[in-house]
This record gives sequence, C-alpha cells and structure tokens, in this order.
Amino acid sequence: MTKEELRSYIDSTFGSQLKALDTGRHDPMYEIEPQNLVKTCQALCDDEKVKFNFLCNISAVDTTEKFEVVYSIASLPNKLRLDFKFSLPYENAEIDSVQEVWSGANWHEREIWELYGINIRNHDNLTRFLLPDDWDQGFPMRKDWDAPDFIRLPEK
Amino acid sequence: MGVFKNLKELIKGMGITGKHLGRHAITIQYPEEKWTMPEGSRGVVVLLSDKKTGELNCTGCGLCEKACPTGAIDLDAPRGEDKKRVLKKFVVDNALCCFCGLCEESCNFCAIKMDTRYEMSVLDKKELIWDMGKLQEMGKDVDYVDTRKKKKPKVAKKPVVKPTEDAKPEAAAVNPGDAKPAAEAAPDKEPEAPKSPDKPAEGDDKKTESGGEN
Amino acid sequence: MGKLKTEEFVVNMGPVHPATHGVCRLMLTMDGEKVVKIEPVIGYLHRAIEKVCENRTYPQCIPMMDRFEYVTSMSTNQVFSQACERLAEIEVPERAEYLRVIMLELNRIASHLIFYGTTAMDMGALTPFLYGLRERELIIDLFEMTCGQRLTYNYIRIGGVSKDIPKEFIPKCREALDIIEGKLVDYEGLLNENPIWLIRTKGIGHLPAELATSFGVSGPVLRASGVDYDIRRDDPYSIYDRFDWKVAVCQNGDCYDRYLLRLEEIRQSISIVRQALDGLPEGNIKAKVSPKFKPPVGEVYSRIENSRGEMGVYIQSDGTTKPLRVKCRGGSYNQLQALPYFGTGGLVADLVAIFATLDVILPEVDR
Amino acid sequence: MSDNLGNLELIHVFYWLKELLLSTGLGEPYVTIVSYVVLGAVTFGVLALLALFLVWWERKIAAHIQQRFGPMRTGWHGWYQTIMDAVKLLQKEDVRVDKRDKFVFFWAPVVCFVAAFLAYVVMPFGNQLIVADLSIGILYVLAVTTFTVISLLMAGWGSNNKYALLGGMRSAAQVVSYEVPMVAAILTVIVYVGSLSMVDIVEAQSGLFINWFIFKLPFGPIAFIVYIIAATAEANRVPFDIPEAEQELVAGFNIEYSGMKFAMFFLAEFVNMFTVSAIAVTLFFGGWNGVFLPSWVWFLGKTFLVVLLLMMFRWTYPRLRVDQLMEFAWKFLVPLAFANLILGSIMKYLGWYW
Repeated sequence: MTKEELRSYIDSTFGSQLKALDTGRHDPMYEIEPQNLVKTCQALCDDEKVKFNFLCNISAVDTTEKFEVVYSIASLPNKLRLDFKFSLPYENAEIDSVQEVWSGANWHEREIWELYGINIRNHDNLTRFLLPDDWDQGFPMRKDWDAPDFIRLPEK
Repeated sequence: MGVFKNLKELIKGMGITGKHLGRHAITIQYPEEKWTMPEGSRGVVVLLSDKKTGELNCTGCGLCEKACPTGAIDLDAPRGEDKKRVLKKFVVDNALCCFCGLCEESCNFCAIKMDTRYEMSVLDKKELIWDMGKLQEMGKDVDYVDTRKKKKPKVAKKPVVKPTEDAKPEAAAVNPGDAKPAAEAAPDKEPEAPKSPDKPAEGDDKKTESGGEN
Repeated sequence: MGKLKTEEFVVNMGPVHPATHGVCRLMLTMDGEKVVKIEPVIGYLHRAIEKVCENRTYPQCIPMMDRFEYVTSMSTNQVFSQACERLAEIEVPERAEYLRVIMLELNRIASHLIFYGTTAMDMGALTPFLYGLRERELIIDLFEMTCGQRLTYNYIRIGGVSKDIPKEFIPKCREALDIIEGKLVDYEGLLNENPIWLIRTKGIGHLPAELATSFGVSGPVLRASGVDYDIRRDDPYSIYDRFDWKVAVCQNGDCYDRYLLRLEEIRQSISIVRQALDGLPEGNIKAKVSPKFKPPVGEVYSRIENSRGEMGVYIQSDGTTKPLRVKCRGGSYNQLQALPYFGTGGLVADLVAIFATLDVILPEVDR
Repeated sequence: MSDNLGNLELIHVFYWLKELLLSTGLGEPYVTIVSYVVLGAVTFGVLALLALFLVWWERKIAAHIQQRFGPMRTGWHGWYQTIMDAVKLLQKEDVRVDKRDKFVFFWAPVVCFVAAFLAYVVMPFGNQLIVADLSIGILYVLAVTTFTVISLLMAGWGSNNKYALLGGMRSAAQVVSYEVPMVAAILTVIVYVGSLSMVDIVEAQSGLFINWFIFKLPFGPIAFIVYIIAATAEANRVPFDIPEAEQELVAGFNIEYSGMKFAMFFLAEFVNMFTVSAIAVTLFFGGWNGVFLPSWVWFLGKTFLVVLLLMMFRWTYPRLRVDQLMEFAWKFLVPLAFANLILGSIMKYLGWYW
C-alpha cells in the first residue's frame, strides 16, 4: 500500500474520525477528537487492511497556547506509517490512556504526565520516573518553565 | 556423543585464547607513547595567527560565538572609531566546550581551529577557561591551510545564495582591510600544506602493522 | 515437619551495578535466587536533551543529539538531519548519501561489537569484551580520520555531511572490514558452540512476538522474536533500497537468537559498506543550507533503524530557527519497558543475560 | 633420579639448619619446637610470596590473552605491582558495615586465610621437603580446604548484605556438591596406592613420566578431568565463580570488605588455586618426580602449568548459572566419578594395569 492509497483508504474508512492535516511532512498526518482516542486507536489497530499494531512514539507539544499530543504509529505487517494528533486546552488537560491498545504506551504516557502535567485517565502506574521522586518544581517541558541555573546562550 | 563435542568446543575456545597469548599487545603505554592524532582530529580550541605578522586572524565577527551550542566562547569586539571591530576579549571555557567543531566551520577567516592536542587536564576547573593570550600561544605553531583568499569573492556574491538575513554580509563589511595581508601570506602556506598529509601517514603505518597482526 | 517458612525479599540491582550498562536500577523482588518481579527505575541519566534542543538552533541540536545515544552517534545525527531535511524538503547530494550509509553501517558494526563484548562479559567471559573493542577501534579510527572525533561525531549534518573522507579512507576501510570479517570466526569459535554459553543463553528470556510488538520493541530484539521488520527495508530512508542485503531474522526470541542475529547483522553491514564503497560517486557532499536554517512550519516524525531498534525524532517547527519541540525515541526505551513482562521467572543470572542481550543503553532511555 | 644434582635439593638447607641448632647444645624437644616454628614461618612466607606472584602472573596472563600489557609501571613488567597493591590495601581504611555481625564479620577473613595455608602442612614440595608426612595426608587436605566454605558463609552472613548472603549461600551449596566428585576422583588414585600419605602417593609414581597416575591408571585422564573441574569449583574460579559472580552479585561474599580484610580473601583465593593445582600435581603428575632438575623445581614447574590451565579456563569461558552448576555436579560429574572409581577398583582387583 503506498502513501496515496493509505490516504484514500483512511479517508474512506475512518473519514469520520480522522481528518487530514497538511502540517505533516513525509508521512500522513491526521487530527482526531480527544474523546474518541481509544476507540479510534483500537479501530486502527484492529482493521485488517492497515493493522497499525506498533506504537512508535507519543509526543506532547506545548505551543504556548495549547497542548498537542502526537501519536506516531506503524504497521509491521503492512509496512505503513501514520501520525495523528489532537489539541488540548492548557487548563486541566486530560487524555485517555491507550495502553490497552498498545502496551508500550505506558512509559510514553507517564513521561507526558510527568514532564507536561497532562493527566492520563486509566493509567495503571502514574509515578515519577525521569525526575526525582520528590520533584515539586512544576512541569519542566512546558514553555513557561525556567530553571535559574541554566547556562544561557548569548542572545542572537 | 554430546560430551565429546562439548569437550571439543571447550578446547577450541582455549585454543583461540591460547593463540592470542603469544601475540603482541595492541595497546600503547599512554604517557610514554602517544598516538599520532590524524589531521583534522578535534581537540582543544586554539586561535590561529598569521604566520608572517604573528597577529591573530580573528576579526571579531562573532560567528563562532553564535554557532557554539554550549556557549563556551565568550568574545567581545566593539567597533572602533573607523567602524572596524577590535578584538578585546576572546575566552573559551573548555569545561563547557563539547568539541563539536561548529566554531571552526563557522569561521570565514581561518581564525579558530580545533587542534589535535587533547591533553588539558588541570587540578582546578577555573584553569580550563582560556583567555586570548593562551589561545594564541596554543595556536602559534598550528599548521593550517589558508582559505581566506577563496572566501572573499564568495562573500561578495552572498546575497544570491539565499535571501535570509545572514550574518556573513555583516562580517564582510569588516573583512576587506584584514583579509589583504592574509592573501599575501597565502602563497607561503603552499609549500607547507603538502607536509600535513605525511603526518597521519606515520600513524597509519603503525596502525596497519598492529592491525595486520590481529 | 511443617513447611519451611520462606519470604520474598527486594534487591536493588543498580543504579551502580556491573551488569546494568549504565545507571539503571532494577528493583528485583526475589524468592531465593528466583526473580519474581522486576521494576525498572530510570532517570539517573536524565539530561533534558529535549528541553535543551528547544533552546538551540537546528545545526546546534546535532551535537546535542550525539549525546542522546552515544554508542551510535552517527545514527542520531542521521535521524535528526533526516527529520530536518524532510521538514524543509532538502535534496541530499548523492555522495553524501553514500557516505552516510557507509558511516551508519560502520557505526552499527561498532555497536554490535560492543554488544558482543559486553554480553559475553555479563556472562562471565571477560576476554571477548577486549576482542570486541579491539576491532571496534579500527572503525573508530576511521571515524576519527574522517570527522575528527571518536565518540560524538557531529558528522552527518542537515543536507549532507560535514567533511569529505580523506584519500586513505577507502583502502583502510576495506582493510578494516576484512579484518573484522576474519575475526568473526574467532568470535564465533569462542562462544557460538561453547556448551556453557549455550546453556546460559538457549531458551532463556523468551520474548514472544506478540508481546514484543505490543510493547513497541524493535530492531534486533524484535527480529530475533521472528518478526521480519527492518526499517531500512520496509520504510526506506537514505539509499538503503539500492543495496543487496538480507534482513536477518531468527525465530526463537531467546538470548541465543538475539546474540546470533547481531553477529549476522555485522556480516550484512559489512556487505552493505562494501557495496557502498564500490558505488561511491564523486560530487558534492552537502546541499546548500543556510547557517540560519529555518524550516517551514510543519511537523515530522522521522525514524531510522539503529543498532538498538527504531530510533525516531519528532520535530515540530514553528518557522523559526529553533525547533518548537524535539522528541527523541530510542529503541532501548521500549525494550526496557517490556523487560518486566518477560524477564521474570528465571534466576538472577538469567536476568543479567536477558538484560545484556536486550542491549539497553541508558542515555537513550533517560535522554 | 635426582642424585646427580642432590646438593641442589632445598632439604639440605633445612638439614644444615637443624645441625646448626643441635650444635648450640639445645635439648632435642626444644630443637623440634624451634625447627617446626621455623618451618611454619618459612612455609607461610613462601606461600605469601607465591600468592603475590600468582596475582601478578594472572594479571599478566589475562593481559596477554587480551592483547594488553597488564601492569607495567612498577619495575620490570610491573613485577612488584601486587606488593604495592598489598601495601596500599594495608593503608586503606577498614570500612565496616554498621549492622554487621561483629564477631563473624571480623573472623571470616582470618578463617579463610588460615584455612588456605593449613593444607601446606602435608604438601610434598620436593624430595623429603615436607613439613609433616601425616599418614592421613590427603584426607587432611580435603578436610582443611573445606574450611574455606565456612569462612565464605561467615562473610556472607556477617556482612548483613543481601548480595553477600546470596554469595555465601551459593558458595556453601557449590562446595558441598563439588566435594563429592572430587573425593571420588581422589579415591581412584588412593585405591591404587593403598595409602593416604602424600609421600607414598608421590613415591608410587616414581620413575619415568609413564608412571604418573594420569597415564598409569586405566581411567587416569577421566579422573584428572573430574578432579580439575571439581578443583576449579573448589577454588571459586571461572567458570564456577558464582559466589562472587561479578555481574550478578557485584562481588558476592566479599562485597562489604575493604582494606586488609579484602586482601586476605583475595590472597587466600590465589593460595587456594595453588593448593588445588599442587594436589593435582601430587596425585596425577608424579609430584616432585622428574629427571635432571631438583625435585622442588619439578614440583613448582608442574604446579604452575596446572595453574596456567586454571587461568586459561578463567579467561576463556563464561560462567555457569547456579542451578546448572548443581545439575552438572550431581547429574554428570558424580556418576562419572563413581563409575570411574568402581571400574578402576575392579581393574585394580583383577590386576589389569601396568
């Protein structure tokens, strides 16, 4: 299945859930509704034609106005790649865990929770692991977080 | 017979280690013997001086400072009365330096180079902050191929390449006066240049010897 | 006589332990010598590379990425440069692509040689470690000759490579490949059929393909479990589709297969490097990229096949000189995550063997 | 055989010393006491030096197998490196765990150290060169070498450390298992000699090398292989070094020891290695029997060759797992050793040997 075929297949089969975006480079990028997250993921994973059974990466982005959570998935048997994302408001950001679809999401979600402060629903082990256990200085990957002991680069 | 096969394999393993027992060591005794670093190996940062005049090549354009990913370079070159930059301060903090070589690549005036020397251990971290004098001293005998002559026309036609606001034209404004003596010095460099490939060749021979014995 | 009362106890394996290859802590619940539960505790090497990259320009990120996975720095350079090139749609010159493939594959060989050494060392055989590093040295010398550094190369740049190879590179590279190929016989003679090695690794740490896929385990570990998937072939990047090579796959998914598969990958990589050296064209080594590289707004997740599995970088650009977000994904991250689900049940010595054959390195996990 | 070079025999030195003592006019009992004290001191000193030498030698062998130099800084090829190491360890702070079992923790290295040296009471270093020719020589050796395991258990228990405890337990299990095939292998020899005395065993092998038990016995090589495997386990060396398996238990039983206590464990390990090699030489390679050279040279030379073999094991093979180790001992070595013993005894009874 080429990229074009994948695009048209996604449009025809999952058109209601995945909306194509034009920001993605090289691989197709879609937008989904956060409340449908687990359902969509399960559908993508179970669909025989695409079978996205491999989670490459989950990455949160702080754009200073909102959070974006980007899921990069791949299909091992069909050799396909796909990204999809959704936006979250800055306040009380919360997403569902996709652990039941891809078990490997566990640590990726933990990391998002720890570094961005996005709460994960239905996650079995939300504990600190990259930062010290007694960390109380906020969420370091947010853009407004600043450390006093950073070595600054000269201003350009 | 599993037992005999296993015994055979065990003896084979002993044979391989035993074979190595009589061979020469491939390591070297470090402080006494030293490895010849290949040309272009990235060691400490030095400032290059003009071989003829003995002055620093640096024009103080600040490109290296901007290129440095760790902020190890601190330089100050205010413009003098004749709108020319005067290099006041050039400090490299070797404790911050990550030896990426971006400063050397960003420089258009052959002023900064990563030398092949790599030994810089000191007892106090503060001694790793090298000022201009030390950097010049370190770079005094460093061979380099002067490319400043070639750079000059390239800078002139810079706006054609990309419309982005490049730092280079700014530097070019400072350039002409400084670049002239360098252009004269360039022919002197030519006889020296072929020497440099010889240097790594020694190291190469040594390496192949030990490699062949392996 | 009543049943003997026994008790499980917790042992901290790490953060400083000879077998954890860095500062990883495994909290083991043990029943005598038997491992009942594993809980990996990471973060001892967290250097916030992603945050640091957000405050650097794109070319400045590459030296940072070197530190992300320092055993195969070339692939970190490649994955970041590739992401930037895809963002800005830069065409990489032919010669640069060939040089990249040569360097990436040499780096893969070097990494697998370290794997060979450290795995053997974790099982108690100390000599193979030195032999593995001895041949790795030949490759490292080639890198130093080319780009000037032995570990953090900063060689592959956005749009090409930083320097052309010196004249003596090609003969020396061929010579090094011949030596390594010859030494592989020694390596295999020392361990492959050694009965102690066999009982230590065969049938130990079986990782089923299902579990591996669902945990995102990738690379040699996934292929050893029987999943025929290699990004170099199945999601081709650079110019891997031009070479003739085989993806090594094993079926059992135990420690022995993971070990054998990596030795086979060394052979395949040698073949790729030879082909690339034969086909190396003349020409430019770097596309024209402004020092103030500004990709257009957009986002990309680029991934390559590293010696530890899928290495990916997600970059979101907001059109300035600095990336809005850089997320690094390393193969070890997911492999360590899957460890508690298939590493238990054996003795502590088995756990050491499993951990070694996963070839986890901690900078990639903690970033 | 060694009559032509008889005056090179070390034993003459001791005879001369005894003469000297007697000439001073001391009574016979005092002379005996003094001479045994001197003998003990000399044996101890020689063995301590031997252990230091073995440490250096092992490092050199390892280095050359791995194409390195090894110690090179102290003297010619670093010959006094281990002496300097011992001096360094002497000066080191003796770090003690807070919640240790004080008595056990303190005495463990001492027991280990002493047990390692005890076996040399009956070790025939050369023709007549033996501290005491006990009639139960080999039995005594077997008894005292097993003391080591008690010290390792003590170290494991006293350290109050889980790794150390695991190491101690492993060592106990291992030594108990490997004692059985080891004794069976030794019995094969004793059945032929008909005596437990070390001197008798050596003298039964006098003559050419064809008389050495490894060649003379019908299943001599098998007995030797069983013995050397069990001996490697006894000396806690790779591939059976599980009590201190570095990659699993960090350092096993000696994890909490530092300074001189650690040095005692360390030296005892090398003395143990020498002990098992010396017994192997005595039992299978004719002890001090040999031509042209003095007997003690033959003994030391052969022993060093066996030590070299043990070192080659260590630097070639991976380590066995603890359960595999037991399995190997009980399911393979013990049956093999006993079959060997029974077959050998039958053949001895029938007189089928030369």
